[in-house]
Amino acid sequence: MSDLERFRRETRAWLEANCPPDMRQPVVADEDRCWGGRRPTFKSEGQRLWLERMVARGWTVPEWPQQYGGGGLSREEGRILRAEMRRLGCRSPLDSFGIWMLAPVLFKYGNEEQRREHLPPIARGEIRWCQGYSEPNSGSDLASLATRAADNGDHFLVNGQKIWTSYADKADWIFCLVRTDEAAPKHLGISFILFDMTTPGVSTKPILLISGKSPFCETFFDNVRVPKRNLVGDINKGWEIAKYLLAHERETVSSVGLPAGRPLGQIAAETLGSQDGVLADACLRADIARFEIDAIAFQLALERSGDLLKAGQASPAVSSMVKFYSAELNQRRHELLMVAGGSAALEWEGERSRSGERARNWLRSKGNSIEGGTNEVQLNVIAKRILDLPGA
Amino acid sequence: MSDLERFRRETRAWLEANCPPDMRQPVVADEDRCWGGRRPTFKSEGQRLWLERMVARGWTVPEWPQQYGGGGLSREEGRILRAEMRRLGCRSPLDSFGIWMLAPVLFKYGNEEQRREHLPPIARGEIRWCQGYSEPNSGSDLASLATRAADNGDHFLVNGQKIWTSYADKADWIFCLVRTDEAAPKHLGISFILFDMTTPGVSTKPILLISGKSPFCETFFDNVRVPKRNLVGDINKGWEIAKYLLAHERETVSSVGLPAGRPLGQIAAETLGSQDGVLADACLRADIARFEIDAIAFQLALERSGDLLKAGQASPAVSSMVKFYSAELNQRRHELLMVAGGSAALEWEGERSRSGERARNWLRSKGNSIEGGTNEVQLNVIAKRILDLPGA
Amino acid sequence: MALILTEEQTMVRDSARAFLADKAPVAHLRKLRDSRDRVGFSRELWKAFAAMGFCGILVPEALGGSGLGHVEAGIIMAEIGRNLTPSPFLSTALVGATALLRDGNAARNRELLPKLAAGDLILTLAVDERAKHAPAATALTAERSGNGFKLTGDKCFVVDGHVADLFIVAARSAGAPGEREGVTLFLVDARAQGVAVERTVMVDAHNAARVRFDGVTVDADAVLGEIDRGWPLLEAALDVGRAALAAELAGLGEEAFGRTLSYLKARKQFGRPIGSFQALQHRAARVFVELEITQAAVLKALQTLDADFERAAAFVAVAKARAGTSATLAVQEAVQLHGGIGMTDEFDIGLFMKRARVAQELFGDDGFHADRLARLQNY
Amino acid sequence: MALILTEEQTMVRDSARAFLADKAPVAHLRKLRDSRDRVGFSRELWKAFAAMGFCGILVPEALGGSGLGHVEAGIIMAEIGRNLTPSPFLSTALVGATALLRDGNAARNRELLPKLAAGDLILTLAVDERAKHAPAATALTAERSGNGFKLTGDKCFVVDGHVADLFIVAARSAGAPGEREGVTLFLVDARAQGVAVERTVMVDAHNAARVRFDGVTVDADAVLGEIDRGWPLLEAALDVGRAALAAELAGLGEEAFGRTLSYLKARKQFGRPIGSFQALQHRAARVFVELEITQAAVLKALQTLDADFERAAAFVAVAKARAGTSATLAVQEAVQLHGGIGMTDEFDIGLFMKRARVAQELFGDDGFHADRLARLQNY
Repeated sequence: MSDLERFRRETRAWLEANCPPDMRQPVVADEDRCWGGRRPTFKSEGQRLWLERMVARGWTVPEWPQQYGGGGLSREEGRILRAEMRRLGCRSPLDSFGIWMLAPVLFKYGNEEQRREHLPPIARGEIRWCQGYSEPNSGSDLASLATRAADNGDHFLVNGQKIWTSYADKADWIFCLVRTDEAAPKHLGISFILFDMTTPGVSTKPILLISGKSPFCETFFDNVRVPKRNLVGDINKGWEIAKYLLAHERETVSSVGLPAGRPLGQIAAETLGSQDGVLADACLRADIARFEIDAIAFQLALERSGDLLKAGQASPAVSSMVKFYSAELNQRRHELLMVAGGSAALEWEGERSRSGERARNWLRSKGNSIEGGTNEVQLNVIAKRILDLPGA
Repeated sequence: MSDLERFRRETRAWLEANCPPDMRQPVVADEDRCWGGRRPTFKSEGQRLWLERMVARGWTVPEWPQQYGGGGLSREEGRILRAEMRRLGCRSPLDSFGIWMLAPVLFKYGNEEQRREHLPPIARGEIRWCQGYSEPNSGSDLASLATRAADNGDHFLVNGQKIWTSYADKADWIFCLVRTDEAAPKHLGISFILFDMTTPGVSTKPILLISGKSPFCETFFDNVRVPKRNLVGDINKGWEIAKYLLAHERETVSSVGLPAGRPLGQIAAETLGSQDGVLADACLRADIARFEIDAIAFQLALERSGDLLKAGQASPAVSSMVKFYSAELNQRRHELLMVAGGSAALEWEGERSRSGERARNWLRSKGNSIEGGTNEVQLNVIAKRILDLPGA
Repeated sequence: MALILTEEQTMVRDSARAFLADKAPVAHLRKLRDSRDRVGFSRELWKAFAAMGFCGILVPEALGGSGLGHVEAGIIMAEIGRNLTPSPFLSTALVGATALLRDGNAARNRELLPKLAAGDLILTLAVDERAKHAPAATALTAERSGNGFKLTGDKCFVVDGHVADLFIVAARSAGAPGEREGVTLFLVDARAQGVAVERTVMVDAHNAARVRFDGVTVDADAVLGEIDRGWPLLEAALDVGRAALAAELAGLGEEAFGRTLSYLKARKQFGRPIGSFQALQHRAARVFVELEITQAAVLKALQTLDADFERAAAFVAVAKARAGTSATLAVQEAVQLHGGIGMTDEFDIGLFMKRARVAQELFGDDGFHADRLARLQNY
Repeated sequence: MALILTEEQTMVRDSARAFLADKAPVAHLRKLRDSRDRVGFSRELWKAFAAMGFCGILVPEALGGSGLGHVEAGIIMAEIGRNLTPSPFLSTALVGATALLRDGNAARNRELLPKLAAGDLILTLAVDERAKHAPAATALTAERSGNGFKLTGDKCFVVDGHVADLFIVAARSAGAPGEREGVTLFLVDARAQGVAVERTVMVDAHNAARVRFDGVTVDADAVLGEIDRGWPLLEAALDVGRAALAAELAGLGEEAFGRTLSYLKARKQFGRPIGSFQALQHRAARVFVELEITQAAVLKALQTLDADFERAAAFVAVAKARAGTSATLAVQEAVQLHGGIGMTDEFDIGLFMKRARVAQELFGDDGFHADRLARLQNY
């Protein structure tokens, strides 16, 4: 038996023994996710145990080196672990912007001290991070950001405001783009810094969305003192990190893909009924089938882009394409669900509609084409970077 | 009885007595139209007679003054005449770019001598005109035209090339935009001139379209001498005339509207069949009904824009809106007809398909969004002139 | 008839516009929603509607109404659409009043219509029984019982059903669900024995209810229209409601677009107004064209209801379908072009999206009306 | 299996690409069309296809073929799509060969397949009887007659029917039109008594025919597949054809888009390349995304035909529908963005639009395959 085969067998046995039963159920609501942090909330004892056990093996970040809290697995072993987790239906033990976004930056741009300070608590789910990028006047034009970090000797003095900071009200630390040179052209005066959200002068205010949820905050900085050792990379070179992270974010957002599950036509049949096994509303049936065609094709395109990547043939800016189309598809999907659901889908409260779940998800989907770079920005990227069309 | 009532009765009686029976049949093919000219082609004796009789009364241009060959009718009388012609199904006795396009220019910008020289032959269908606007390198950017008219004492010497000249090979005269000042900014060096197509140095070459028809030509000018009295309006002020005429052309193109006739769904039922009175292909049926909704609404919008015009409440640039949407609708209509027609609609020759009529009309419709100003240009006009959105 | 407003209609529009912008702007809806008001609209505003002559807009002057037509009703609906004003105007003044007026029972109308015009009676049509509008599918049974009928079944999506005084209930007195024959309309008191009302809080903070009729007995004179042949009256009331919703959607779409246009001119990114970007200009131009065309379709439907009611069905179908799709386009582009701010509850544009969705669904969405037009056109 | 080409497949693509661009570019089609060639393709080219191993691409090496799979067949179709090359590759090498191979009559295949692989036999499926593809509607009758059958009825849109040596005819031997049971496939000699062929000149200058079968008698051994149970074999042959057409459309769409992109970069108006206008950039980006996604769907369908033929139907439906709609979008935008020149016959882009329309229609358009997917997904 090969080493990898043995690894697979041992992993399977360990997962079967250690993954609590309720952690093998699909994630349905946002509350089913575990985000860790200084004040973690666990929905169940199983969720707490699952995080603890995975942390102990370094398997929240299986391929990170062990000195940073990782599992030290090889790429092949990592793939096997993920496959075995999928097989058993194991949930991710830890969702984390620290793992998804900050860690790649620290590995690429951080210094050894920063890695040793921040990566292990991220791996263990002890520190929850948020991302300070957008500002009220800097949306698609992110580089025009105005939050200022003034040089104050051994520290920066940060003043300004961020917006769309995911879960800032629940985060322990923030990684943040700030302007450190106001005289330079806009892309050349930006730096990337880290600081504790409990630092005096930091405050947050959740933003209520049209869906009635508040996953984002406004975040305010009023004379926040940030030690200079918390600067990542070179001063005024933060835009390079930002771009790296944006491309990375597009991939993260997009790799989520579409929710698996039953074809839309079968869901629609619940409200609309069928005749001879055919959905009763012919007009909607056609729209749904056309959607399913595009959704299946898109899933295949995702699969193909992964295979191209492995083969070293990945097309550039593929993440823009994926992000753009997945937003369009998800919005079409929710529009169709609303049409299929009729008046029942329009309820906003009460048990019958599970507190207006369908309507809220529909409204939530409208953000897909805005957050993490609007669809317009993605189309610009495709036109310029893939199609090589000239600037205006 | 009022004068108008009497006019209506007399007109009705005259039309019934004088409009030949075959001139009361709907126009089916392009060949059914009468364009006049020095070498007119009449499809039937009825067509010749009908033109002759209408010319005698000045009713090819009923509201023009009589001294220019018109009927001298009032606006109300003109409306009554058109209504009575519609009632009886009378064809237009004469189709003419002279009437539709040049005459408005001469009335507004021409001098009396030019009106007296050109309008009566236009009214009588004796001279057929074409329009020299576009050039190979000046499409949407018409003002960049390069055909040059050099000042040569008592005449201009014209050199250059026009394209998309409708029926230039059959026209007797051309009205033409030329550059008379190469040093001036592009809009300020253009003039509007007229000349005979038999002038030495003029040649034409029909353009074969994807539909297999050739309604347009390339037109070449090689040292063509044009007397200066054929300049309309002021020298170098031709762009104003051009703009006036383009707006007018949009209206002419668009006022054609959609072909009347049976709903598309009934045409589709011929190839697809019905079940219980419902079109057999549910998917296509839905697409067709959605098209019909938009088509009916658009006809109503046309009607409304006419009523707004009469009431002095017309919105500016309405012609761009109409041209844009009628092109989209007509293209959708032909796409649906092709889907409904299936393989039978794909034939290109032979009796069965009337020489590929459906396919040729489909291909022809692709020009709707290009000719007379592309849809992109119309959207620019709407954005700037109606919505008042800022320039780049 | 010219497809434009007459001078008198323009005056109605101007006065409705000023009145609603003053008394019931979007903030009015927001306040009702945020206070979780149990009525969901302002009874005070409804009395003001009465004073303006809105409640009795279709009611003859002799019965205390304004004696105006559907065009005028549509004008008010368009302004309601612009302001997202919640009120029983649709359910009571238009759909309910139409059923009474076209039923034409003089004694009953002398009793009810003056009250309705005075804003003292809320009346609504209870037609749908499942999530998608399908009046012919009516299954709620009307069994003969003594001198009258006994009604048993459930209705949903009953507009203003939570506060209605009277229901007009579509019931199946003969035939099978799916058939037009065999439908009868009944006027039922909301306080009658066996009527149970459950308010449904909707996404748009407007109001509807589920209503259960559990062996509710009514007299024979509770019938509106003809027994077993209630279909034409039902369709008449629905078509007035559909045209009115089309007008509301048209007004809503225009307002959402107008706000978007202002934002495009004001918001700057990359050092220039985002409205200077050609891709956004073309999208804005498309939305504008769609809304303009819808205006004509809506006015035609309203005019035809006034001039030639029996021939209005096709125009109503066109208007409702067009208004639904073009308002949907307008609110989708509105949210997208506003970017993040458009996703916030604090900003009004999302409320337009929510109301557009409900109005699109109510009394048949664009798919329903496309099917209807296809049938009317014989394919 | 990874959704990318293997090294060997990449080599097949490179060689097919070089070969077709050299021997049969768009000018080749144009020349055949303009000379009103009665065959409509080049027999010389077809022999060259045979020499390249294309004709026998699916035929086992033992029978003179290349013994390759559907992915390789699709690779060739994509290059055919790029060059608009007319040939009997689809009808004969793919659809026809599949019917013979899956029928599996060893003696017959030993006789026919080597000829087919050598480019000496043209074989086509005659299935449709009306303007829209509907194989289950097969009505052409197969009556028992002596030892065999007598075929009576008309077929239309028979690809390469005007020059076929043999027809595979879908006939109704039992049941009623609309049923899958009762369909039988027959191999019929084009020169048989009672066969009348009428070439139909198509918009895309490719080739099809109407074929009348007027009491054509065939032996019992003319049957392909099972009597009355020919449906699975018919669908198998069609699905190979559909996936191949999807590949052709994908190649065609990419080529049309590539030409458009070049034009956007080269054509100047208002002093700058028209490709610098953001509205056009966004439209180009959308076309690009649609075509990229289609590539994946097409490759999956072809791979599944190779790896798990019986489970390929849904992927084939997705691929054919997607390829049809995305190629249609690509050619429509191509003509529009080329402006006037795109409308001229002299310029090639219109030929892409014409071929896309025919390939979209053949063996079921996107509506047909959407319906098919819906049935496969049980709604």
